Amino acid sequence: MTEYLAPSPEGTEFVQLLTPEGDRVEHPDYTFDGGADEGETIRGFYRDMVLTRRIDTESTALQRHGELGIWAQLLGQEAAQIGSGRALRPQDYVFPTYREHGVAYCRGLDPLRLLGLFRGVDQGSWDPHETNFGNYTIVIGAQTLHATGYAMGVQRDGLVGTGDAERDTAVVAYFGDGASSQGDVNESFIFAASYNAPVVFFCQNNQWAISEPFERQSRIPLYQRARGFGFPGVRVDGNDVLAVHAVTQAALQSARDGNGPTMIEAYTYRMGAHTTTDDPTRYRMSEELEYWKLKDPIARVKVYLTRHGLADTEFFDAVERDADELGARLRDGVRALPDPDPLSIFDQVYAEQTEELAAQRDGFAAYLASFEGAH
Amino acid sequence: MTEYLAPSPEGTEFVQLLTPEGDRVEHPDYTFDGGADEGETIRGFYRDMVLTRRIDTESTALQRHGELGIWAQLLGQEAAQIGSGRALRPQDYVFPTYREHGVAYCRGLDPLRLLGLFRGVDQGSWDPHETNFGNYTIVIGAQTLHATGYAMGVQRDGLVGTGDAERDTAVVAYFGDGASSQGDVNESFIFAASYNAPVVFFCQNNQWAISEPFERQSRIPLYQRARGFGFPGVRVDGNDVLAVHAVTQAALQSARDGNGPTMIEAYTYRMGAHTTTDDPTRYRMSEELEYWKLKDPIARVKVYLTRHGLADTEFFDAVERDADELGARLRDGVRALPDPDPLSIFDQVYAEQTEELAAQRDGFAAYLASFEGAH
Amino acid sequence: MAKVTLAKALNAGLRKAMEDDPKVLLMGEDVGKLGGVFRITDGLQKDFGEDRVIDSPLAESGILGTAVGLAIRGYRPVCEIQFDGFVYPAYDQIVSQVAKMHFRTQGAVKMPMVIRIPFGGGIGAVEHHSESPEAQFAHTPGLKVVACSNPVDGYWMIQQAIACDDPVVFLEPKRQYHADKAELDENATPAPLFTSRVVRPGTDATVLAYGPMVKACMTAAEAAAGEGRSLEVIDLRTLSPLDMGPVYESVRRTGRAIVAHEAHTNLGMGAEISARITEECFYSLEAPVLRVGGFDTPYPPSRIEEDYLPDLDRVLDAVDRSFGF
Amino acid sequence: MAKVTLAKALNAGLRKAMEDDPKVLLMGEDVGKLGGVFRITDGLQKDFGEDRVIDSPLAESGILGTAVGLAIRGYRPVCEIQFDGFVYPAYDQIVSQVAKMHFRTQGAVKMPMVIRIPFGGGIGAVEHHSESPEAQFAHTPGLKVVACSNPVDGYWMIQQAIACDDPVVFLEPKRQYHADKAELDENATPAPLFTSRVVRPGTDATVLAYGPMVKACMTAAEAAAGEGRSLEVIDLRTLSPLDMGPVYESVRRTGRAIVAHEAHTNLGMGAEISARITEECFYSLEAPVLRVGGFDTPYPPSRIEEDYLPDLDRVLDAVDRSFGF
Ligand SMILES: Cc1ncc(C[n+]2csc(CCOP(=O)(O)OP(=O)(O)O)c2C)c(N)n1
Ligand SMILES: Cc1ncc(C[n+]2csc(CCOP(=O)(O)OP(=O)(O)O)c2C)c(N)n1
Ligand SMILES: [Mg+2]
Ligand SMILES: [Mg+2]
Repeated sequence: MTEYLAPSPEGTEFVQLLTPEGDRVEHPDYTFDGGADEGETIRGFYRDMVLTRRIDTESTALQRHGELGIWAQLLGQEAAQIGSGRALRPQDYVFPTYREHGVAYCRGLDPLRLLGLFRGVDQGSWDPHETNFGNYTIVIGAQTLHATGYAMGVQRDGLVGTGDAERDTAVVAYFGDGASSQGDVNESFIFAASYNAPVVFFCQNNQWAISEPFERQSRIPLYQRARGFGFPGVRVDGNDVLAVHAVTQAALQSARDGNGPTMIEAYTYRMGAHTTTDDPTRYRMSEELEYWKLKDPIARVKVYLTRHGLADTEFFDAVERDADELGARLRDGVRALPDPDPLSIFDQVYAEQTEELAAQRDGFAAYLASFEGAH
Repeated sequence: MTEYLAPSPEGTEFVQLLTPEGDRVEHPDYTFDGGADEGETIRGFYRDMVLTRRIDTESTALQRHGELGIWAQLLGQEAAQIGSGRALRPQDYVFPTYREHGVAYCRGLDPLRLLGLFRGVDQGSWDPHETNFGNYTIVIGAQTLHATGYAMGVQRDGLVGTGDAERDTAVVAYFGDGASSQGDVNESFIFAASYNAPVVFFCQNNQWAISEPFERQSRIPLYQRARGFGFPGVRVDGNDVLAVHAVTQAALQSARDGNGPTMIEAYTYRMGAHTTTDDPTRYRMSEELEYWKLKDPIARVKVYLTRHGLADTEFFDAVERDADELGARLRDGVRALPDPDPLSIFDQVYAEQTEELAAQRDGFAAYLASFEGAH
Repeated sequence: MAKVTLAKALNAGLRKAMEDDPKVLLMGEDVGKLGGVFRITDGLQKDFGEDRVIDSPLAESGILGTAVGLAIRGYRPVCEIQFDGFVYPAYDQIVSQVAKMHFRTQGAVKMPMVIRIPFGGGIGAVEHHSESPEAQFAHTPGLKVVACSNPVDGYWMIQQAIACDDPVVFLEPKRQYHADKAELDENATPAPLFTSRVVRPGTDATVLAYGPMVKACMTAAEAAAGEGRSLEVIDLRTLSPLDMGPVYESVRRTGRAIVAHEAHTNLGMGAEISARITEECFYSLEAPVLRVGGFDTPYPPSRIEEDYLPDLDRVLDAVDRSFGF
Repeated sequence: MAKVTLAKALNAGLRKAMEDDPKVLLMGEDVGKLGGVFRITDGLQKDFGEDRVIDSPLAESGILGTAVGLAIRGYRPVCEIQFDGFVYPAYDQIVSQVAKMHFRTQGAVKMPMVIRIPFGGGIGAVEHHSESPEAQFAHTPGLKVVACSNPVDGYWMIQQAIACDDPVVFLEPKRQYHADKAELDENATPAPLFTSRVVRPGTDATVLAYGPMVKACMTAAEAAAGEGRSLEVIDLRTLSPLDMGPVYESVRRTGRAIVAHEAHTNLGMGAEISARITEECFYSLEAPVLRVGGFDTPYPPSRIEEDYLPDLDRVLDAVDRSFGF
């Protein structure tokens, strides 16, 4: 019978290029491509991660102050999101879950657009075509099929394997460890493999699906799931921004070149609660959190930059200031987000409005008007 | 990145114990267990397969004569069904598709019960608990979850790994190559692996899902799908009744012992049409059929039995007579199947009838009565 | 063009739509070489290629979910669900994604998609092959739902549905696929898609139907005429939105309305139509709106499906009851 | 027992059902250690073990599909759907398997299963967390559908649903989970499960509601009383089957009926109830049955959900319109 690998904490194949202690290490298959000025690139990653974390902590605070209805925290997943987000080319397209705040940031989406959804003034209604960053998807797994279909469209547009770096296009589907159990996610593997679609399945295994540990979903490392569908899977240290960047870059290029799908399992940890309404103390040990704090994705980069004299306190202070500014902008911005006009919802259901709904709108408008006098 | 096997016609791992030419061959992992009198057992298999094929050809003819609305042919899949069906113990439970006529026969279900469904006098309403053979399921893949849940029930009943051969229970979910693409089937792999449920996933890869070739569903051998979910998968010559029996017996025992799920891919061929309403000439080559005729599951056993003097013409004639008798019984029986009473449907919706539906029944009864006078 | 069946008309309509717009794609199980189990896409893969007529893996959620992605990329997917009873694995993608994408994005993302569903019974099939799921889709804001009842409408409505920038659930009465032929004039100008139509004028009572029941109601009207009762028959054609104007106008004249469909009566289209007519034509009604529908049981074994399905007699029975008030 | 919230009452009811019958199992996402996102199963895994309170992988079709298998094996699974909007991935298993198994097997296989769904809006949640899917299930023969509106009903109805040999979709108004408390007498004898109840007698008009809208309608009745209008309020409690007896009796007295629900108005429960009342009480009606429902748009962003949700004012507005006839 076919052999399979027994479950193991971090898997037998685990791509890491920067250790938690801040040391660069080699990997046979992957090397970090830092471009012309590697130091500059890594400083950029550091800045990205700090700002992303600030978006997260600031939003958590805003929820506590009642400015947001809820917030999905990414604390601890900064490297997975910045490392992958920075590997994207402008023409690539992203299909996120509801937690990809760092990827959204990389795509240039104003964080306030994210807050609109969590404040409840809209449902995350940004135009995805402006940034090639799709709309947040809350139904677990649904977006992986959208990504696969979009990639099938890219194939039909002849934008795979042309060799033109400006045109060849890849698509990324983000999803979680829990999502890997959904039929839709597995069907997306089927379709992607069947059509050899240019899509990268990027799974952030943050060890938890709300209160359920990863082991409930799979008894073997998740990246091995891809084997069962006939395409490669790889597990990367999700808290190592350099390794995530290298692995994602390779997978994206493979997709753009016409070699089809790849699954990436970014092995990371949800350091915060599932959302601001969740209470992790009900289901997990604080020891676990302590263990993962030692693997913090930002700390290791700071150590590395400092030790190699690639950044000085001036730089770190500047980043802090940028973060403070961003935080202030979010605080002011979120309060300024206008509530929608109740009547507007009737106009957003269809591209071609129906008489029926227009009439319902008018009826409601008249009803609302009937109170004008009253109050 | 993780290696995976490229597509190959019959896979690199392919369990065969009886060649198409009728020669017994060895396999490192599997040996056929023919019990006290192996010859008798194999003669039994031969008889089972001949009778099963007769049920199929007879039913096809009955459909042509308008006695059945439709028929799903199993021609060519006799070994896959008899080999697996005969490996079952009485306490084991089967969840079939709509094509498991041979397995139904092994479980002792009267073939006329199958014909009732295809004639349209009922929907395959046999009591599954009488034979531990579940009801035919037409929605592709749905039954694989039912099988997994039933197996979870077996675990809760403490009937796994007790070491008592009379009590330890396994469950078999039958499905096709096309079904392997359904979310439900993949979710059943997830649940079975997560709970280590005593279920065997028996896939008859008959190369076609109506008009779609197996390659549309998977680009690697299907048995390798199991690897991605953390349990063993094996590909067996689905036209070799001895190999199918050996492989199924091992998988069932592994499940009964508490070692969890196994996936079996019985590599076979749908020699007939998808159903009597299908026209395969629209989508496949006759050469393909010719190629597979050389691998006929029954012929090779006949050759083997004859060559080794395990059966004489008397035996073969007797089997033919039994088949003729069975055929006659089906022809007479099907015509005798009573049409249901139109009013009966109202009583079969709920275990606890509702006033609403009882009233609808009475109204319809009165309506029908109003014609009595007329005609 | 000669007289054509509904199947041929739909095939011609799909071909025309694909010629007119290169972004139109067909997807589904067996839609390629086989041309679909009902042959509606017959010959289209041969002429438009595998990139535009896509045989999908066997997974309905996968079909609809990838269609959503294709639509986001600017394509206009036409998805075939092989049989009505097999649309449910795709239900989540349809209800939570296809229907809500435009609303979620405030119009930034459109879903110009058609979901073709052969629906209804009467073909002697096994379980799950004779369902009528329309009410569930009509109850879902964001979707539009239409049902054709004849070859000419089939030819035009499928093209109009494909041209529509909103997702359209397109219901095809499979029982009619290969039944009556009709003369098709490809140069005619069709009525707008989301309009109902009076198919037989009358004065005594209004009979409302769509899809497979239109034929039964026309025969019923014929029979009623023999007994001196003049029934006005309206083919609703669009189920969401409903085009109630002609219905109200008719009921205000006749004072009586009967709605017929194969779907279960409880919470079927007849319920909504009855409620609306009563709200709008309260003082004109001589009798309550009566419903003739499938019974509130699962679809029965085929040998008794004709007892289950509403037919001429049950429509006439309802007419009698209406006049009994 | 002291005064309890709906959440606590349901928890107590589930506990009682599990004590009474070892075959009762709870399944769902996060129902174990966490006790469910609403804590309805709080403490039950601790007391009954992981074999009876089962944390499932993240797949609703998997939950319902394995529950079908467990039911065939003789268990009585109680499945929790985390939020209304997430029942759709399981829709196929519910509609084509759970609902049809008894019919398919002519009673040889029963489906004693409960599908618990926290439903409705008003909690300030994001998309898919405030849906009202009841009409789709009520339209499906083979399912039974009930909705509780208060702690005492919650305690009894969940036990009755679990004891029922048919599959029951059990709708819980999530907005009420932690709202008003009520005195619970565990020794009382509850009304049968599939019965509606007059919760406030009145003479001028009949107001029908269930689940979260019962409270709004009671307040409306209170307000109307102030203006000298006596409204009779009926808590339907069961949506399939409907218990229309008390409704007809009431409407024949009052001559006016208003139905209220959060679900989309188009093809919502109100449509069926309006059709039935009109069929049965035609000559008693002073006005058409009026419907107060969610609009026919997807559920809106939470900052304006109170505009979307029917409330006291919209119920009173409908009452006024009714008297306008
Ligand atoms: C279909 C569906 N079922 C249930 C939920 C409720 N839910 C929201 S997030 C979540 C857990 C997701 O876990 P994972 O996929 O690991 O992503 P993570 O939240 O850890 O990033 C669940 C069950 C949902 N949103 N959609
Ligand atoms: C959910 C669903 N979709 C579509 C169908 C229609 N259909 C019936 S059989 C079939 C092909 C099944 O192929 P496979 O799983 O290989 O089984 P086989 O028929 O070859 O035994 C299809 C598409 C169905 N029954 N259920
Ligand atoms: Mg997770
Ligand atoms: Mg097959």
